[in-house]
Order: sequence, then structure tokens, then C-alpha cells
Amino acid sequence: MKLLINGEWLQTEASTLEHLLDELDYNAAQVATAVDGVFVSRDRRALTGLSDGMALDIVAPMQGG
Amino acid sequence: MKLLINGEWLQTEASTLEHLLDELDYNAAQVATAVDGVFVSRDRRALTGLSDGMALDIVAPMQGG
Amino acid sequence: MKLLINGEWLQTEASTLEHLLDELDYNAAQVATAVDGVFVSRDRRALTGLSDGMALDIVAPMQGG
Amino acid sequence: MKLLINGEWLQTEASTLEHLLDELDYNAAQVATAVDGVFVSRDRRALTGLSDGMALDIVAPMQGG
Amino acid sequence: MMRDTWNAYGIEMRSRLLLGTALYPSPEVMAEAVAASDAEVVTVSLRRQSPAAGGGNTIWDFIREMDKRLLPNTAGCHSAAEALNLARMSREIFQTDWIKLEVIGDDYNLQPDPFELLKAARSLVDEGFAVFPYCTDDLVLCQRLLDVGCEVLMPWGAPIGTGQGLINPYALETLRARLPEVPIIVDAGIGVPSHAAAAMEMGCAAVLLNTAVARASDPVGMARAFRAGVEAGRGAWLAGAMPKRQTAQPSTPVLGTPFWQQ
Amino acid sequence: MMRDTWNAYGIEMRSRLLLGTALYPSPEVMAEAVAASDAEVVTVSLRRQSPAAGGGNTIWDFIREMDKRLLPNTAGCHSAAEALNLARMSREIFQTDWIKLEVIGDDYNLQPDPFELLKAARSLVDEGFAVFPYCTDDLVLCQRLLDVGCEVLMPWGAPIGTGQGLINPYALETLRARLPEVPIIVDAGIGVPSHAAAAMEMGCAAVLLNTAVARASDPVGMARAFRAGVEAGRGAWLAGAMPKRQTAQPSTPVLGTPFWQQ
Amino acid sequence: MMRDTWNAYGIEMRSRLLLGTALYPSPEVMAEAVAASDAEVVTVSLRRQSPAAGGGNTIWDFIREMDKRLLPNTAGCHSAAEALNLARMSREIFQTDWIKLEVIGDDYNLQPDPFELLKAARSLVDEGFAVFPYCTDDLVLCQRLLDVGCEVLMPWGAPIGTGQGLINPYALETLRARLPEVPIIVDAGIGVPSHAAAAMEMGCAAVLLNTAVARASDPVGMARAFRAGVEAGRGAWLAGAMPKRQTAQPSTPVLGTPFWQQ
Amino acid sequence: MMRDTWNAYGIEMRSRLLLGTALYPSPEVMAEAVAASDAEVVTVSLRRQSPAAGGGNTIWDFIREMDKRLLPNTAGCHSAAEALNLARMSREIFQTDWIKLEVIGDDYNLQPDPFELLKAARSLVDEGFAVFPYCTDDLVLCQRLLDVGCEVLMPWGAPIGTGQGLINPYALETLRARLPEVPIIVDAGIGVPSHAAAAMEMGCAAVLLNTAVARASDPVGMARAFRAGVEAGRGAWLAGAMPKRQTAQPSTPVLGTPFWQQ
Repeated sequence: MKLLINGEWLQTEASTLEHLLDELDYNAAQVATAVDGVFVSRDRRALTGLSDGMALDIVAPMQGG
Repeated sequence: MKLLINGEWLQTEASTLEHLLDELDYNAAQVATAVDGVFVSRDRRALTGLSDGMALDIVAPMQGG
Repeated sequence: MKLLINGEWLQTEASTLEHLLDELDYNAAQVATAVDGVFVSRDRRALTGLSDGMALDIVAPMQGG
Repeated sequence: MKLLINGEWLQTEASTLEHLLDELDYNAAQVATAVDGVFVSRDRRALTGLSDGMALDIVAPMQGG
Repeated sequence: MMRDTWNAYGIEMRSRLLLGTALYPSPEVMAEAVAASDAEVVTVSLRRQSPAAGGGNTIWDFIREMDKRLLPNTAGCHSAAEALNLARMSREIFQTDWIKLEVIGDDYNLQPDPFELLKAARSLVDEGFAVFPYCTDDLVLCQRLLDVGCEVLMPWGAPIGTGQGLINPYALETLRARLPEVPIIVDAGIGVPSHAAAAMEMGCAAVLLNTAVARASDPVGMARAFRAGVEAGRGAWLAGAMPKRQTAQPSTPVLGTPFWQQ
Repeated sequence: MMRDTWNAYGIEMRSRLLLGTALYPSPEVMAEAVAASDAEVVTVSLRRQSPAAGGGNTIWDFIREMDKRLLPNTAGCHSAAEALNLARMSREIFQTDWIKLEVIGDDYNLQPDPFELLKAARSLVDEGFAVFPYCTDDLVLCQRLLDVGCEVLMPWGAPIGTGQGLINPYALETLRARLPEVPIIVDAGIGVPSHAAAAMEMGCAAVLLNTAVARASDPVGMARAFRAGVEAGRGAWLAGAMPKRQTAQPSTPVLGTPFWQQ
Repeated sequence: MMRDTWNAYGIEMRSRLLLGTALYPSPEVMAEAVAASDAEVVTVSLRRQSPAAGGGNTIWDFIREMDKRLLPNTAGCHSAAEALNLARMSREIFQTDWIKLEVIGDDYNLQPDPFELLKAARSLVDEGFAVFPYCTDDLVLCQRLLDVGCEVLMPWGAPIGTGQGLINPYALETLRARLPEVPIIVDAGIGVPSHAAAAMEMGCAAVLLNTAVARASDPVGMARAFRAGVEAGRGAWLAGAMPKRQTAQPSTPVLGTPFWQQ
Repeated sequence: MMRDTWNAYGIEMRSRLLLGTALYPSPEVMAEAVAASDAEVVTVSLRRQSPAAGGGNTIWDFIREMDKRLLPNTAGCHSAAEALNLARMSREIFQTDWIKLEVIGDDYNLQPDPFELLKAARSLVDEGFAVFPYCTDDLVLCQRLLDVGCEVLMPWGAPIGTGQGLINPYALETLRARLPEVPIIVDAGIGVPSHAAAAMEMGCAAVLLNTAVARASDPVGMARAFRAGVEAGRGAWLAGAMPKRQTAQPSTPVLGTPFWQQ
């Protein structure tokens, strides 16, 4: 299955968003997530199944103006 | 039947917009009309029945900026 | 003898600028003086004779912008 | 004798300003002249003797703003 | 001089001054001012007609006789619905698809309401109107108006009737730079011919005004002055102005300056 | 239109645009631009002539042929003495008492030197010259120039050749208000016709420029544009502009606005 | 001095300078500049995190340690949908309802898109966010933002990062006059402390900036300067400025001037 | 922060705000405002003293007690001769060589008379005075004042008492650029702290004002605000402002913006 993660294609077999974050070694408590442009809250990551071609955003705090 | 014509209440028995314009001596070719804020074209005036409380606008060309 | 003191005519018999200041009860240490538009320093007041029609300015410190 | 003519040194034996203009082939009617920064009118050119080191300006009409 | 024209909704025009017909001391002065302005287009409105008025309507008779192209407005409308219906009434009476679309959003500065304006513009374009939207100088609003089918933009220079000129030249220049193909008509706020000239020097297509002419001491003289001002600005745009410089530069040649020695 | 003229040193003039003759791409373009500008007065200078030049002096031939009134300048002079002598040379050659008196006080902004300017003006007036002083917008300097006999003032709009327009309108308006009888010619710094129009709208008598026309992409077109700009501003001054207002005021009548109910 | 505070969404604040955290030469300088500015609120953002980054995120560590109130932004969003989702992500991470709502409508001037902005504001208010809308100075847009529940307005002074200051003071003054009860924070375009002071002198509640501090030669010194500028402007607003006059008036008493005789 | 001082006639000063002592509602308010302003220098004058006044002179008692450095002025003088004699009287009374040299050239705009000013400055320098000339922003006049021995310049921002701010920033920037070594004190015309900050941001050494503080609703609060404004502007000058840009530039990083796909 191929996913578009933060703008880059990645091959993965993770079945849920939660698994994917684990697999990629993200610190789950320090990022926020969206699937296909829609916010997925922390407590819904385990319930959010992934399928081929989905676009994910995984973001973290940064400087801003 | 009372109608609100150009902002003033008027008593009339005219059954259609066309009759009303006649009754009030308007030159029908030189005014445009609206009933309850909705434009009524010239060819629909005869078909437009009037009923108590309707608000009519009868307008004519004027200077403008 | 008439002198123009600070814009007003005054009758006096004072022979010098020093005497005039005394006569008018000015505190000589707290004013500066000019005769006919020309500065007269403190140490020259006793030497400065007065004659009819002279214009004197006697000024003191004041607020300013 | 050396003269500074319009900012450049020139060797000449002309005794008057009039002669100089002739010698240099100026159209005398179309220029104005100054010697050492002072205007010399047309009718005084013949009377204006030249001596070594003088600075001459010979000017003509030009565009201007 | 080469023929220099502009185009709005397929109509080619020569004059770049559009003039309002209101606020003049008399219909006669109005007619004379319009003539002096050389305007090809004048704005008009619809107002409630009292039955008592009968056929009499002097000012309209004067306007009709001038035989200018009419640009009816929707002045006084505060919502898209009002503007839509007034536009339809205008089309019936004035027999033209042209409409100067005004939807006022605030009674203090008489500025356009971007939201209602866009909504009304979309509907009117759909109904076949040639919409001249009186808009702010907001680039995004202007882009949206083009997106819904407007072919002309009429940003304000300043609030209507203030005569303050171009209060935000930066915004107008941005419009001009970003939307180079669209005719921009500066509408409202112009007070003197130098304001009109400045708008034209930016590359605007035309200028629409009313109060500045009508409320001058001599409206006819002022109409003539604005005509010249618009021509001046347009001419300058075509002729390509010199660039501004920070430091002075002599015009008279420096070379050959007398009295100067090395 | 009524005949509208102005007067300097007893000469009545119609055109309110005085034009410089320098910096044009060619003498032909210069001549054509002057014609297009409708100027009655052009500025000229004297420059050192090389003997080699012989009779040839193309640009001057062109200027002479235009048959305009000449206003010779003292451009490049840095002291009263230099300006005096150059003025005398000018009078001999150009056969006119008119002199545009320039005494430069700084090579960076090319501004007039108030002190040397006043000294030179006093002497030249004494010698019978009709002095057109290129001055700053300083009211006291201007008053002094009048006191020594100048009958015209030529304050700068901005430094020469910058095209920045009127950088201190407050000062120019003060001049106009305090010296209402004196012809004021804004000289230097004007970049586009709207600048010229603005000067005229203040009540200035005329405008003198050079670079803005000569260095336009199309000098002839720009000359025509400036002519229109000056007419526009003058016309507006005569016609009496509306007062500026802080708040908006509708032009189209509010009375009888449709759809409005109490 | 009396305690002078302002309030946004129920939070009382003392400092009227909100500062961005981007573009500084180093995190250390950022932290020091924020301290020097005396800001109580700093803006932050969310950006894509590469997995490789692991736990490392220096700048965020610095920001967290400052223990300031956070105002996360939605910078870079071009639609209401994007802004909505980014706002939700922000709330989860930053644990605050506060959101600086940016919906960009044009990539050239980075101006807000009035239409998408209003749509996003409405939804976010419904979802319980405390919306700080980065908006234009358009009065109607601002009124609409209030209508949908915004309690603060953040109009631009000039396009982001330009440092041009307040390009349309007329519009800002109109906002202030028409919406006197609403805290107005001028956001974007401020370049120097005098710009910030001018905004505060108009009666704005606060100023938000970033580039002007971060890109100064000495960001810490500039932060301190802006702090003073904001205090200066606020102090002037409270102290009630003298009215502007057209004509001069002496400060030193005229009565008793020496040397003067009737 | 590094110690930042400036110097006039050998005296090192910390505060860059010089304050006038006239026009306050009461001597008490004056004293409190001076204290709040942190000024080290205050301006004073000499006025005719009536004999009846005896020793009483409340305002002067208050000023003396503040123990500030005095800068006596020659306000009201219209000629070099008057100013010279008043300066001499000042020196005797105030026991200081410092003199704020005012020679008024026009009673409407209260501007300096460049000619009489220069003459008086020359004489006073010869007599050992430390001359602070209240001058226009004319570069040539300023250069001449330096030539005769002035070591400080005090150009006006706008006419005295108008509160219009810096009406000709171009001229002030020219002064600053051309005379980089000379302390420039903007004197007169400043109305609000942002004006003072703007003058300091240009690199001026200090600001002198009176009416803007004295005639504020709350003079003490305004004095404090101006103190902050001057510090803000000075701080910005030292910190090096970002350059202005024509086009927008995001502050928040663009890299890593969510939702964006190639």
C-alpha cells in the first residue's frame, strides 16, 4: 500500500494511523494528524484505517508569525 | 384593500397591477414596477393580482451618480 | 524726564540705570537690562546714565518653549 | 603667452580679446565672452588686452532646462 | 495622434471619463457639463415616482436628449436581492444590459459590501447583464468578480462624495499589476483633475465621477478640466513616464559649464 | 471659454507650461515636443564653445527656428558672481532681459543657495534684468526675493530631475496663501502630469519642466500630456473645486430609493 | 501609573505587543527578543514533521520554555477547509482555543481572502475557538467577522513582511471610529516602532509583528524599541493628544516680549 | 544595554528629549511633566518683568528647583540685533552660554528667518555662545550655520505649535545623510510620540518639544509617552531596521506547510 505522507510517497503495511505513527517512530504525543485533509484527533487514530493512496499530514509545533 | 405604494399606504380596489397603474394615472410605459421587492415586468402586470398589504414600488428614470 | 520702561512711559529723576532699578524696587540680581535695545550688563548699570526718551527693557526668567 | 581658454591652456600672441576670437576662428557675433570670470561685452573686446595666465570663457547658446 | 480607445463588454469607447448626472444646480448646467466633459457614458438611476408627477420629469428629458450611452446604477441598495430587482427594473426602462452595480455595506463610508456585491454580480451575469461593479480595491474581491463573469472593475478611490482622491494608491497599483488585462475604472472619491490624472497614469482605463463636477463652483468649467485631466493621465501612461529618482540630476548639460577650472 | 492669461514682467502669456530644451533624444524630437506642449517660453543656456565647432550648432538652430520666447538660465553657477556674469553674457547673446536665475548650493540635491541667490537677484534687478529666481519653497526667502524686485517666484517642487512631484505641498500652499499676488511657477521635480495639475490646482501661475518630457519614452506624447495636465489644473482652479469631506455623501438622490419602507 | 490592561476572549493582558517567533537568526536570539519585547503572547505554527526528526525540535523547546501564552496560526492556508483542519490540529497540540486565523487569498500580497476567512471564522467560532482573524481593513468584512462571533479584529497595516507601516490610515481610523468596543490588533506590515506607535495612537488595542524584529540587525534591541514604541503610542492615546492646527502658534508667551514698542 | 549618550558643545547627555516649560495648566503639572519626561534640558525665556511683581515669580521658582540644564531661547525676536541682545541678557541671568536661537521671519508660520538667523549665529558664536539654532530643514542654511561655528542643528518638523509632525521627511533625511556628524535636534511641530520616534529612526540626535506635552489632556502622561517614543526611535536606529519591501514575504516558514501536495 502506498501513502502520501507529508507530500512524499511511502510504502507501508500499517493498517491504522496509530500503527503508522509507531512504525515511523513518531512521538505520537507531539504530533497532530490529518487524513486526506481532514483532522484526525489523537483518540481516533487507532480507529482510522488506512488504504492505498491516502494523503496524510503529520505536523509538529514550529515557529510562526 | 390597502397597499403600500412607494412607502405610503393607499386604499384601492384595483385587482391587478395594470389596473392600479391606470387608476393612479401612471404612464405605464415610463415606469418599472416591483411587488414585495420583486420585479414585475411590463408584460406580467396584467397577470399580477394584488392583495391587501402588498408593498409596491413604482419607479421612473432619474439622475444618478 | 520720561522713560519708556517695558513699553510704558514713566516719569523719573533717576540718573543711572542702577538708581532706576532701586527706585522701582526691582531685585537687581534677578533681572537683566537693555537700554534702547542694547544689553547693559549688571556691572555697567551704575555707569549708564539715563536721559529723556530712552527705552528700557527689564526682563526676568520665565517659562519658554 | 599662455591663456586658459574654456578650461584648456593655449599658446597665443593675440593682444586683445577681439584678435583672439579672430585667430581662433570664432564667429564673434555668436559667442559671449568673459575674462577671469568677468563678462566682457562685444564692444569692449577690442579694448580688452590679454596677458599671460588669464582665464577666458567663450560661450555659445545651447539647450537648457 | 493614434486613435486610442478602450472596450467594455464589446463596446468600444473613446472618452475615458464617465460622468454622473446628479447634484447639479440645474438640468441645463448638467447637460452643458456633460457636453463639456466629452463623456460618452452617463450614469442614471431609478427613483420612486409619485403618481402626481404625471409625465413631467424634466431631468430625465434632459438626460435623454443628450443621447449618451446610459449606465444605470443600483445606488441605495443594501442587499443582493434589492440590487437584483432594481437592475431588472432598470433594464426594462433603460433598455440596456449595462448596470453599475452598487450594494452598499455601510451608511457611513458608503462602501461596497463585498459579500452581497459578489452574490448580486454572479446572478446578474447569469441573467445576461453587463455588470460594472462598484467595488473596493481588494484584490481578492476583484478576482472573484472576474471569476463570476464581470469584465470590468470599478474600485473606489475614496468614499463617495469625499473628494479625497486615491487614498490607497498601493492597492490600486496592485490591482493594475495583477489584473493587467481588465479595464479598471476608478469610481468614487475623486475631487480634482490631478486625482483623475493620477489614476490614469497608473494605467486605469477610465474614471467615473459626479460630485466633483456637479458641486464645483462652475460645473461646466470643471467638466472641461476633468476631461483634460483624464487625457493628461492617459497620455502620460501611453508616453511612458521617466522613472523617479532619489537624487537630483541636472537637466542643463554640465559639460561646458563656464567659469569652471580644473 | 474666457481668455485666461498670466503676466510676467509685463509680458502677457497664454500657455502656463514653460519647457526646457535639454536631454531630448534628438533636436527634431525636441522641436516636436515643444510644439506639442504649446509652450510659449523655452529655457536655454550658454555653454563653452570649442573653436573647432565653427558655425555648427544644430540644437541652437532648432531652438531659434521655433521662434519661442527665450528664458536663458544660469545653470551650473555656484556663486552670485558667476551667476551675474553668466546673466550678462546671456543678455548679450539672447537679446533678452529675462533670466532664470539658478545658483546651486549643493551638488547632491542641486538646491538653490538662498544666500547667493538673493545677492545675485538684487544685483541683476539693479542691472535691469527680469529675474525668474529658481528658489526653494521657503516663505522668507521668497519674500526677500520680492523685496529686492523679483516679480515672479520659481520654487522647486522637488530636486531637479527626480520626478518626485510636490514633496512639500504645505510649503507651496503657504506661499500661495501668503503671496497671493505673485505669479508662482513651480520649477523642478515634476515627473508626471498629475503633479503639474496639482500645482495648478493650488493656484500656481505656471509650471516649468524639462526632464519629465525629455526623458519620457515618447517625449512628444508626454509634452501633449503635460499640456493637458496644466490646462486641467488651471481649469480646476478657475472652476472652484468642491471642498474635501471626511465622510461619504451619496451622489444619487436618497429620496425615493426603492424597496425602503419606514 | 494606573494599571492599563486589555482583554481578548476573557483573558486580561498587560502587554500590547504580540510577537512572532519566526525568522530569527537563532533560537537563542528569538528567546531573548521575546523577553526584551515584554510580549505575553507569541505566535506559533504547525509544520510537517519528518519522522527522521525524532524528538528533536529545538525551536519549539525554546518557545515552550518561555512560558508565554501561545497564539497558533494557520499560515499558508488558502481555503476555509484547510484553515479549519489546521486549527483543529493546533488545538490538539497546543492545548488552546486561541487561533490566529489566516486564509491567504493571493500569493503576491499575501492578503486575507475575505470570503474564505469569514467562512472559516464562522465554523471555528461554532466549534468553540477564540478566533483572532487576520483580516483586511475593510469595515464590512470586519463587521461580518464580529457578526459570526469574533471578539477581536486583526487588520493588516500593510502586506506581510513589507515593513511599509500603515498604508491606509483612513481605513484603520474608520474601523476604530465605527467599532469602538472591539479590540483591534494591527497585524502585518509594521516596519519600525513609529508605525506601531501610530497604530496605538489611533486607539488600537495592540500590535502583532514578527519580521520587523526578527530581521533587524539587532533583534533584541529592536524588540526593546518596539516595546517602547507600543507604550509610547498607548500612553499618548490615554493622555489625549493636542489637536493638529493648520497655523503656527507660539509656545513661549508673547506677552512681555522684550524690545517691542507700540 | 550599552550606555548611549550624545554630546552638544562638550556636554554629554543621556536623555534625547528636550522639553519646553510653557503652556502647562499649572507650574505643578509642568514640574511633574518634566520629571516624567526624563529630560535633562529644559527651555526657558526672558520676559519683561513688572516692578510690581516684586520677588514673586512662581514658575521660575519651579523651574529652578528642578535643577535641569537650562536652554534659554530668544523667542519672539525678529532680527539678529534683537536676538543678540536678548541672548546676552540670557547669559547674564541664566549663567549659561547655551542659547536656543530663534529669529522669526514670518508671524504666520513662525518660521526662522534664514538670513537674520545666520547673521545672529555668527555673532553669538564669536561672543562665545553655544548656539542651538532653530532653523528650517534647508541643507544650505544648515551648512552655513555649521560654517559659522554652530555645533548643533535644530530644524523644524513643522510650524511651531501645529502638531503636524514631520512635514518634509525627504529634507530631514537629506540633512541626516549629508551632515552625518552633526547632532540634529528636531524642534517644533511634533504632535504625538510616533512623530518623535520617526525623527529618531532617521538618526536624529534628539527631539525638542513643548506644546504637544503641555497641551495634552494629561501632560504628565504625555511626557511619559514621549519619553518612550524617543527611546523607541533611538532604539530602532541603533538596532538597524529591516529594509522596506515592495512585495509581501511570509514570516511563518513556507516549507512544511500542511495540505500542500505537488
